[in-house]
Amino acid sequence: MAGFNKVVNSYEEALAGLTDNMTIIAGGFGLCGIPEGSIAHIKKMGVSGLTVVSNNCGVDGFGLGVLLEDKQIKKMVSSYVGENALFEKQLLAGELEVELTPQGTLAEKMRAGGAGIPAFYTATGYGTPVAEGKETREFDGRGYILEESVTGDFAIVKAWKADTFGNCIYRDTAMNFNPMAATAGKITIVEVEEIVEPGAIAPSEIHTQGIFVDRVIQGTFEKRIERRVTRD
Amino acid sequence: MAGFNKVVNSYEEALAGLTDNMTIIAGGFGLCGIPEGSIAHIKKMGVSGLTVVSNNCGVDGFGLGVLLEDKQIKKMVSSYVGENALFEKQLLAGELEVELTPQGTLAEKMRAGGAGIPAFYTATGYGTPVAEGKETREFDGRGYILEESVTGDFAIVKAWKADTFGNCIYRDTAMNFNPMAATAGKITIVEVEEIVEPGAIAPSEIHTQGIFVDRVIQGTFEKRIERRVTRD
Amino acid sequence: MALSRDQIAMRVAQEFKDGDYVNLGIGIPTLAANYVPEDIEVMLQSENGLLGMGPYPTEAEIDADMINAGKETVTAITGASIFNSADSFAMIRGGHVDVTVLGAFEVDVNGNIASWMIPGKLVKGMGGAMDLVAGAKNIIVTMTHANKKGESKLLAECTLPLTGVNCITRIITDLAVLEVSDGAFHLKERAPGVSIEEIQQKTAGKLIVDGDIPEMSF
Amino acid sequence: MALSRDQIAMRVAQEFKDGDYVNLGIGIPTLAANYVPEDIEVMLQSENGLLGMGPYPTEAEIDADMINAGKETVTAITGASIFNSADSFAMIRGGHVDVTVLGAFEVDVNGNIASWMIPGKLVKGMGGAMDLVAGAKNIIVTMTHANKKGESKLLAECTLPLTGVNCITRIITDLAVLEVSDGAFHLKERAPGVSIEEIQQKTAGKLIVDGDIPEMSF
Repeated sequence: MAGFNKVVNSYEEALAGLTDNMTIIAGGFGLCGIPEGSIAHIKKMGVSGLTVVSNNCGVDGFGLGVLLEDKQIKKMVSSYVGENALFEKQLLAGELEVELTPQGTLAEKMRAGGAGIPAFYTATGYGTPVAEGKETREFDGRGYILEESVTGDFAIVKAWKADTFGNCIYRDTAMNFNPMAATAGKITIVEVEEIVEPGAIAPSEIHTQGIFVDRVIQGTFEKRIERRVTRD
Repeated sequence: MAGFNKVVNSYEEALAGLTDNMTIIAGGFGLCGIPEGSIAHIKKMGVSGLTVVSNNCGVDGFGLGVLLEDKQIKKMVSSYVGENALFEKQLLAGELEVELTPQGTLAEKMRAGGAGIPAFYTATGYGTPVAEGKETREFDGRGYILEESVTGDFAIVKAWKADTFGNCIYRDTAMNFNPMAATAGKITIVEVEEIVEPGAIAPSEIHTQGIFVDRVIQGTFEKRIERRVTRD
Repeated sequence: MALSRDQIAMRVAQEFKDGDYVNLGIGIPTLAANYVPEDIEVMLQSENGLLGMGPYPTEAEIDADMINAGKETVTAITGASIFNSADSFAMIRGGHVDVTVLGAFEVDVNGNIASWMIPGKLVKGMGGAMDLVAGAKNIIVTMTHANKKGESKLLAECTLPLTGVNCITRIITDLAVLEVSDGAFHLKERAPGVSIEEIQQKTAGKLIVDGDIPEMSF
Repeated sequence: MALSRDQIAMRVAQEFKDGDYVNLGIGIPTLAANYVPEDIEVMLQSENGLLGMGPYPTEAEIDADMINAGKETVTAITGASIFNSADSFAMIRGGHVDVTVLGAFEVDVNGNIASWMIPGKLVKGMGGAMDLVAGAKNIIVTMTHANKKGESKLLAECTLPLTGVNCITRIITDLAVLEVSDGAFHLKERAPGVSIEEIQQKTAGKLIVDGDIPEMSF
């Protein structure tokens, strides 16, 4: 009887079932709150042809950027992909496909995917290149475009703490896209700084409920800072 | 300089601007987590022709049910309106219009209204009377219906605690529809059991951010229980 | 003999698998929580915003802020989570709830269900039922095989307004366990002492009886 | 004389009203936070999920988990809230943010804005800019009036791919404050010492100069 204990002991186990050409939804904003261990293990696995849905694609040598090194990513769905020379090179060489998606639309597409909403209307991007090929429609005299939701074969998520049931909380702005990503994976993996017992997180303070989570793993995190700015 | 202090000292002030024929979004599930003080004051104000969007319509003599006594409600948008004899009477007499809406669709309509999403597709209600007059469409071979969002002139919300900036937390299942209602009002009023100072609620534990809230008022609550069941 | 309400609930509980997230409707479905096999764990979701619903409270534990979707006072288990209605239906509509058990007035051979409205009587509303039948991975209907007049509730085509279409795959009645597929009811088990003939007689929609039909075991 | 970056930011800050929720883009807009008038309070929203953004941290306060939308380390004020990206853009798209200030490559007389892509150069992405211009109640564009070649950035029609349509109502440049309505730029204020003729010369789109145009005051 496994019951609701979602804890796995290795990234092999956490990412079991991930194969070439799958879609991965990843949490994180820039290098903040990214699933470092899952990314490192995906690089080690060497799976390729991946579609990765994530607000950013890391930087050269860190974050999702490391999956570019062996050309594991076929397509990125992101709102912002700057700060990455290898990315630029592969894009210009036609080795990488990019679907630029406004940040709020991306967050909503993930949420909708997890919530069984196949599509929604938004004013974001109306009249811009983002609207190309999409249906448009007026509500109360204003133009909107139809955006479809996204789901992934896997979602890789970074939380602060999870209990063994998979109930998670995030720390400060390392929350960002992680809660939406967690809902949108057929298999959702959460790597955390600390695994706690059920009941250790107050029921109403849980950010991601265990029902969305399949596997929990204790991680270790470098937490690299992209832009260290102080007022000193 | 008022800054971000949202606290008002009377329900007169809290509901200032509410007039006949307006739409009110109300939080609560059954009699749990309902904005008792706002409802009582709306009865006292005597405004009529109201459209009320709320999962339920209270019971005879309590909750939103009291607004039926003087026929203040023209139309209810709800998922469940049982347990109310006066409601039944007015409905059968043609004095009250009812738009029955599936519970999940209702929650999503409020959320979408607050989030600037004018409409979304859902499988809920496809092929049923709920789909009548609505657009349908297939995604991946499954049928969905188009549902439009709702917003209100006012939203009346019950929270556990709010700080003076309007940041709120809810207690246990008294949360229910309240967070969505809070986002969907042009003017959102939150009545609470306790007003606290900014900083008293940890930033990541806030359920409703102050940006959605216009007026906070200290309430008093009877918290009537609809179905008292024990295992004793 | 036809099963009692508690016996139907016992049979329903046999459908649960270890680790299932389960939403139970009002009535017989709720009773199923009392009969979860001892060697498995399930977690109950209540659509008003509670995952990990526990037993009814003691008198001392009663809390007006802690209720279930039937508006009854309840408790939460250790490790429960509480969330808003939009998130609750994201779980349901998004297919994260493994099993939903609910009652019905009628079910037909195409997996359609009618459970929320009888025209001419007052309509109380569908609550979360339409979302549940649209969203859960596995939907089990529990009901008596026939109504009080002896008329079958398993039909060729539902006559009442629908709750959902093509969504019911399994039915557990006081007489039988049936699967719904390919435009027919498939008899899988019969209640102890109930004959295939009685089930055939009380099933208005196409019934397929293939091979030996075992009695339910408890 | 043309305003410095800090002077533009000072003028932008005069647009804020007490109690405004404000989202500031990268660059000059961010500087505006330094010049909020002392008799009002505004609260800064950062679209990665922070409402109540504070100053940059001290060396001792630096925390990798606390960044702003520009990926810079920041702090949170007392009474701040932190939330996920979907909720953050619910605030933005839903019209709950009062003022958005952002830079642009071009703005035209119909309130269209181009700010995210120059074809032929690498596209870094629009980030949250398209959501911000679609959602905020009041959108202020800050930019130099002309580019480095002296070409106007206030056009009859944007030439670059758009960020949003019919959304810009107010522009604050190094030379002037302008409103956009009825298919024209309306000159409201000019930078100290800048002539109406210079502004006319550097404004390619239709410019309406109605009555006396005061100099900005700081």
